[in-house]
Amino acid sequence: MGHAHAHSQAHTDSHGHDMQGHIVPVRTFFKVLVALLILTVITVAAAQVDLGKWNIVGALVIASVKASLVILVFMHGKYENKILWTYILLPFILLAIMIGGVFTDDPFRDRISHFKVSAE
Amino acid sequence: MSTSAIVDHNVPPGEPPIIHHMDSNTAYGAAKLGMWLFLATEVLLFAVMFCSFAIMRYYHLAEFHDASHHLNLWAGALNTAILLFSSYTAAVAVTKAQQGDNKGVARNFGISVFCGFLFLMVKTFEYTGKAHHGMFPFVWNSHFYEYKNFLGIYYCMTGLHALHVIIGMVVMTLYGIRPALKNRFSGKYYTPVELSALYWHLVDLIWIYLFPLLYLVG
Amino acid sequence: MSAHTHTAHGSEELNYLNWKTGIWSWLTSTDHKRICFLYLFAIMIFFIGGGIAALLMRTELAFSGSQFIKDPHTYNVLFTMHGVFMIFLFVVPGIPATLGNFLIPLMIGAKDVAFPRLNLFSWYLYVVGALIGGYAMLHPVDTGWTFYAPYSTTTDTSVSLMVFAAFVLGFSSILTGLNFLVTIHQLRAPGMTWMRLPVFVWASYATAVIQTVATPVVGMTLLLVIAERTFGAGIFDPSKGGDPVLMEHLFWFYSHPVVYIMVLPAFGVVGEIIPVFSRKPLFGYKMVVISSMAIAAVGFIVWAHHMFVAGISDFSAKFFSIVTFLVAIPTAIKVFNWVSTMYKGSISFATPMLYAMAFVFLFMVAGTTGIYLAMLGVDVYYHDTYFVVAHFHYTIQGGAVIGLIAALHFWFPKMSGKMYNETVSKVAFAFLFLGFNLTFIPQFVLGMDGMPRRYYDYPAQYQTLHTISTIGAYLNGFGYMFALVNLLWTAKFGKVKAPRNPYNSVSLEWQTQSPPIHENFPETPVVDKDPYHYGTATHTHA
Amino acid sequence: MLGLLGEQGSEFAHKVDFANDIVTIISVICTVAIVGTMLYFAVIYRQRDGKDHETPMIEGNNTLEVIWTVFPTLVCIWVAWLGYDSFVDLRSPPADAMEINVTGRKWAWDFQYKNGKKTTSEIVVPVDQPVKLIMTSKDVLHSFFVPVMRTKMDVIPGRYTYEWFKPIKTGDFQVFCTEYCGNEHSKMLARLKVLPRAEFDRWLADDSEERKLAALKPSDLGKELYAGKQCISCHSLDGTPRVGPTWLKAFGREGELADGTKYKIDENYIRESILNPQAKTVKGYPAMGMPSYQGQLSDDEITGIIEFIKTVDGSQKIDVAPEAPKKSAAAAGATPVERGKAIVHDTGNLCITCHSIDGSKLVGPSFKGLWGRQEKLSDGSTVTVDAAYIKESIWKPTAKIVEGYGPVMPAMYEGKLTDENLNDVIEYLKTLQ
Ligand code: HEA
Ligand code: HEA
Ligand code: CUA
Ligand SMILES: [Cu+2]
Repeated sequence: MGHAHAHSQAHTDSHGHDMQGHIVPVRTFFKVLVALLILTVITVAAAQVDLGKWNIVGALVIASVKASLVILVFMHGKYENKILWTYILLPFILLAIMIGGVFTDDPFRDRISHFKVSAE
Repeated sequence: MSTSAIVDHNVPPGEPPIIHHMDSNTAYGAAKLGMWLFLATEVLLFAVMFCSFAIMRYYHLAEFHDASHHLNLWAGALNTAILLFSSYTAAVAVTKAQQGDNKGVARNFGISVFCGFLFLMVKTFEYTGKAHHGMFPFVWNSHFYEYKNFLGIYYCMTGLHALHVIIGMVVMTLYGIRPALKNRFSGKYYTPVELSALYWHLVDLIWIYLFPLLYLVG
Repeated sequence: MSAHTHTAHGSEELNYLNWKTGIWSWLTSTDHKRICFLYLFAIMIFFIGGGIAALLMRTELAFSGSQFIKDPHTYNVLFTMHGVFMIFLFVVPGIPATLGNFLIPLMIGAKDVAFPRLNLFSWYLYVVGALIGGYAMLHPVDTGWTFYAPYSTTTDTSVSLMVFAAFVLGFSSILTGLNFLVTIHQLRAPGMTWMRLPVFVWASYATAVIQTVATPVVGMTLLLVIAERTFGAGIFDPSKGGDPVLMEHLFWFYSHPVVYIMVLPAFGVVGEIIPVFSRKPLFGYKMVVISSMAIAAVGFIVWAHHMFVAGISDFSAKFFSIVTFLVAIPTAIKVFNWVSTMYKGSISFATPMLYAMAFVFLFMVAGTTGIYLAMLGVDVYYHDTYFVVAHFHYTIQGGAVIGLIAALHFWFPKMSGKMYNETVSKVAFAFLFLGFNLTFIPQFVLGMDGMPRRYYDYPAQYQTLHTISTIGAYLNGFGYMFALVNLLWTAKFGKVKAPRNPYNSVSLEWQTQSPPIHENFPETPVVDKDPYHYGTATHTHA
Repeated sequence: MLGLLGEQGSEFAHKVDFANDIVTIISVICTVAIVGTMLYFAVIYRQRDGKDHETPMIEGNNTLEVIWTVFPTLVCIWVAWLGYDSFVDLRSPPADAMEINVTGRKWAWDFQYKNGKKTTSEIVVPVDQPVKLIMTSKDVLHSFFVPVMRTKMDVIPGRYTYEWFKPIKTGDFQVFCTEYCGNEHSKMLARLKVLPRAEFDRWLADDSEERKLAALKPSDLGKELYAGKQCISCHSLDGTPRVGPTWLKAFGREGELADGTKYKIDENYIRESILNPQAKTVKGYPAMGMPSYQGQLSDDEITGIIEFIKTVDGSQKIDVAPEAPKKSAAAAGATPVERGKAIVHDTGNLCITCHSIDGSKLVGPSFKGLWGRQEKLSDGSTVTVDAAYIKESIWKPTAKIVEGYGPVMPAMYEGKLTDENLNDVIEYLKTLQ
C-alpha cells in the first residue's frame, strides 16, 4: 500500500469533500475589529456609571457579544457544522452548570433555618 | 511501507502532507475537530477560575469592588485593544493562507506575535507596579491584606492567561510564520495556520471576559 | 461482516508484535496496539503497587489496636497512595487507554487513531506524571485521594508535587480522550454508520467526552491548591477568606464524572461479551447506546452527592440528591438489556462470559448501594463510613476492574495471538470472585455499624468483620495474581496459537488476523451489517 | 424493622432506619430478580453439547424498554422521597432546642454550654430534650458523627454548621470524627452521655473545678466586648435605632436588605456582619457604616458576641462608661490642629467611620470643606457650619440633621471629649478645605 493510495473514509464528519474552508474577506474581519473596539469603549464607559448589580450584568452581556463575534467571524464559527458546534458550546454549558450548581449552595447556606417550625 | 512516517511533509510546496492513515480532507477535519476539542478543555480550565471568581466575589463583594480600583484601568483597556487587534491580524492570516499569500501569513502572524509581546510588556509593567506597592504574592504588604482574596484570584487568572499568551506566540511562530517563510501554505493546505489562529483567538476570548470582570466591575 | 478481509499478500506470520523488534521500537511506536501494551505495562505497576498498599492496610486493620504499622501517619500515607495509584494511575487510564487504544481503530476499521503521535505523547505524559507522583511519595502525601482543603493546603507533606502529578496525568487523559473522539468521528470505515458502531466504541465515545471536558476542571482545581500552598491565593483556605467547600465542589465536578470514565468502558466490554457467548444480537442496541450518552450527560450534574454533610446548603443537598437518582435509570436500562440478550440464546461459559456475568451481579450490588448513598437522610449516616468504601470498591473493582480483566481475557487471543488455559483462568476467577465478596461484604456491615473510613485504628467491637475482610483481601489479591500471571505466562510461553476468530464473533476486530498486522487491515474494510448479527433463525421480535 | 443500623438513640432515627430498610428490601429484590433471571437463562439456554444451537434474531422490544425505564423511575421517586423526608427531619431543629457550642480541633472536641461550662471529649445532654449543636473548627475540616443519633455534619473553620437530635434513651454513646483531619483522626473520639433530666441539671450546675477553670461564660464575654469594642456606639440594646440596627431581640429577626433580598439573623449572619460588614446591609442603614473586625476578634470572642446577642431582651443596661479622654489623643501633637487630627483619627472615637475627610459621602457628611459650609437641614432651614454648630452636633447629635442623612450619630462623646478637645477638633476641621 503506497502513500498515493488515499483512503476515502465513508462517514467523515468534516464538511464536504474539498479542503477549501470558507474564505472570509479581510474587510469583514476589519468591520468586526471595529465593532469589538467600540464595544470595549462602551464597556469601559458603562463601568463608570454606578448601576448597582446591573454593572456586572451589562459587562458580561457586552463581553458575550464580543465573544460571539470572535467565535462566529474570526474563528469561522459561522461556517462550521453541527458537530463542531456541539463541542464549541459544550464547555460553556458546563461552565454554566458549574456556576449554577455551586450557586445552589453558597447563597442558600445555613441561615440556620427552622423551616418546619417557621412554616407553621 | 514499513518505514513510513505518519505525517510526511516531503511534498511539493502548497500540497498537503501525506498522512499514512487518512486522506487530506479527513485529516483537515480531524485537525480542526481536535483543535476545537482542545479549546474546549482550555475553556474549562478557565471555567474553574471563573467559578471561583464568582464565589469569592459573592463573599467579598465590597473588597472586590475596592480592590479592582487599584488595578490600572488604562493598562487593562490598552491590553484589550492590543489583543483584539492581534486577533484580527491572526484572522487575516488565515484568509491570506487560503489565498496562498505566504508573505501575508508571515506578516500578519508577525504582527500578532508582536502584539503578544506588547501585551506581556504591559502586564509586566502592571505586575512590577503592584509588587512595588506590596500587592504581590510573597511581598504582601499587610496594608492590602483585605484585598488579598481579589488579588489572589487576579494573579491566578491573569498569570494563567499570560502563560497562554506565551504558548500562543510560540505556536504561531513555529507552525505559522516559519513554514510560511518557506511557502508551505496554499489554498489546498493551510491547516496549521488555521489552528494556530484558533488558539490565539481563544487567548483573546478569555481576555474579553477577564478585562471587565477584573478591571471594571471587580 | 466485512467483505474485504482476505489475508495480506505476505506471510501470516508478520504482525504488529513482530514486524519490528527491540525495546526502542516499542518506546517509539505510534501503533495504537503497541501503545495499548505500553499502557498496560505501566498501569499494572501501579495496580500492583496500589494493591500491595491495600494489603498492608488490610493487614494493619485485621485486628483492633496497632499492629505492625506503628504510627498513624504511615497508615494515612498508605491509603492516600492506594487511592491515588488506583484512581489516577490505574483505573482512569485503565480501560480507555489500554483496550480503548487497541480496539477502537480495529472496531471501526481504521488504520490507527487520528493522531498517533499525540497518542504516544499521552503515554509519555502519563509516565512523567507517574514519575513525579512517585517522587512525591518520597516525602509521602497524607491527604487522601480527595485533597480536601484546608488540610491539603496546610499539611507539610509534598502535596504540591503530588497534585501537580495528578495535573499532568490529567493532561494525558485529556489528550487520549480527544484523540478517540476525533478518531471515532473521522476514521470510521465505509459503511460504518453511527448505529453500526459496537457498544464498546459508543461507551468509549461517552468516556472520551468526559475525559476531555471534565479533566481540565480537576487540573485547574489542583493548580489552585498549589497556588494556595505557595502564595496563599485565599481561594480555598478559610483562614485567608477562602471557601473550603468550593474546593470540594470543584473536585467532585470532575471526580464524580470520573467514576463513569472508569465504568462506562466496562459496560461496553460486557455489552460485547454477552452477545458473543449467547449467540444473540445485543438486546435493545439503541437503548444501550442512548443510555451510555445519558449516563455521561447526567453524570455532570450530580457531583454534590459527595457533599451532603459537607456544610452545603440544604437546598443544594436536596437538588443534588434528586438528580442523582437520574443516573440509576439509564444504568438500569443497560442491566436489563444485557440480561435479556441471554434470553433464548445458546450460551457457553468461557472465562470472559463468567466475568461478564459476575459483573452483572457485582454491579447490581454496587449500583443499589449507590442508591442508598443518594438518599439524603440515609447518606447522612453512611457518609465517610465503610459503607461508602464498600460501595466504591464494588463499583470500581466489581465494575471497572472486573470489566478490564474480562476484556483482557476476551481479546487476549487477538492481542497476543495465543490461547490461554481455560481451567487455570476459571480457578483464578473463582478466587477473585469469592475473595472480592469476602473482602467487601463485611465492609457494608461495618458501615451499617457506623465504622468510619480512613481510620488507622478502631474500637474492638468491629474486629470480627475486619478480620474476615482482611482474609478476603488476601484471597482477592491471590486471584488477581493468578489471573494476571496466567495471561502473562501464556503471552510469553503459550503454545496454542489463536485462530483469527476463536469465538465466531461478527464484529470487525475479529475479522483481521490474530494478532493484527501493523496497520490492522490489509485493505480498508467495507461494513454492511450490524455489529451483533448473530441469531440464526429468521428475523423476529420477542 | 430490620435493625440494620443498630441501636436507635434519637427521635428521628426510626425514620432514617425505615428509609434504609425499604431501600435494602428493594435492592435485595432487584438484585435477586435480575441475577436470578440471568442465572435461569444461563442454565436453560446453555449449550448442552458444546455446539451453537439455533437462536432467534431478537433485536429488542419496545414495550419492555418502556417498562424497565418506567419501573426504576417509580422506584427511584419513592426512595428519593424517603431519603428527602428523613433529611428534612434531620435538618429541622425545634425552636426550644438546647444549644451547645462545639469546636473541633486537631484532635479533640470541645463543648461549651450556655452557662459557660466547658468540657472536652465528653458531651452531656438530658434525655428527651432536643439538642442543637452549633459547630465550628479551629483548624481543618472535621465531622461530628453520632451513630446512634443517625446524624453527622462537617465542622468547618471560619463558619458555623449545626446538627441536632432529640435523645430518647439514656446511655453512653460513641462519637466519631468522620472527616479526615490528619494523624490522630481515628482517635478524635468523644463520648455522648445522655442523662435523666434531674441528673443533667445537677451536672450542669456543678461548680467543680472545670467551672472555675472556665473563663467567663460566652454571653458575658460578649457583653464586655459590646462596650469594649465600640459595638455600643452604633447598636443599641433597647431598640433605639442608631447607626446600625438595634440588638434588641435581634437574634432570629427577619427583614429586608438594601438590595431587596430577605435576611434572617443567625450565627453565620452575625459572624459575616462582624467580619465582612459590607456584604449585607439592612434596608435603611448606611452601606459603608461599619468597619470590619477581621483580625480584631478571635473565634471565641465572636461566639461570645453571638451568645450575648441571643440574650438581649431589653433587660440589659450598659451605659457608655465615661472614659477619660484618651491620653494619646489629648497629648499627641503640639499644635491644636495636630491634636484635633489625632482625636478625629483615633479609632476609639469612631469619627472617621462615618465621616470622610476626602469629600466622599459616608454615613455622615464629609469633613472636607465642612467649615463654613451652608448645610440644608432636614427641616428645610439652612445653617452655616461654625464652632457652635459643630459643638452642638457632637454633644447632641440628633438636634440638627443635615438633609439626606439619618439621625444616627451616637450621643457618646459627653464625658469622653473635653471642651478643649473639641476646640482642637474644630481647628483641625478648618484645615480640611
Ligand atoms: C465506577 C465507579 C462508581 C460508580 C459507577 C458509581 C455509581 C453510583 N454512585 Fe458512587 N462512588 C464512587 C464510585 C462510583 N459510584 C466512589 C469512588 C465514591 C467515593 C469517593 C470517595 O469519597 O473517596 C462514591 C461515592 C458515592 C456517593 C457519596 C457517598 C458519600 O461519600 O457519602 C454517592 C451518593 O450519592 C454515590 C452514589 C452513586 C450512584 C447513585 C451511582 C449510580 O450510578 C448507580 C446506578 C446503578 C444502579 C442503581 C444499578 C442498576 C439499576 C437497576 C437494575 C434498577 C433497579 C434498581 C433501583 C431502582 C434501585 N456514590
Ligand atoms: C481502582 C480502584 C481501587 C482498587 C482496585 C482497590 C482495591 C482494593 N482496596 Fe481500595 N480504595 C480505593 C480504590 C481502589 N481500591 C480508593 C479510591 C480508596 C479511598 C482512598 C482514600 O480514602 O483516600 C480506597 C480505600 C480502601 C480502603 C479504606 C481505607 C480507609 O479508609 O482507611 C480499604 C480497606 O480495606 C481498601 C482495600 C482494598 C483492597 C483490599 C483492595 C484489593 O482488592 C486489592 C487487590 C489487589 C492486589 C492485592 C494486587 C494483587 C496483584 C498482584 C500482586 C499481581 C501480581 C502480578 C504479577 C506479578 C503479574 N481500599
Ligand atoms: Cu477530626 Cu477527623
Ligand atoms: Cu459520585
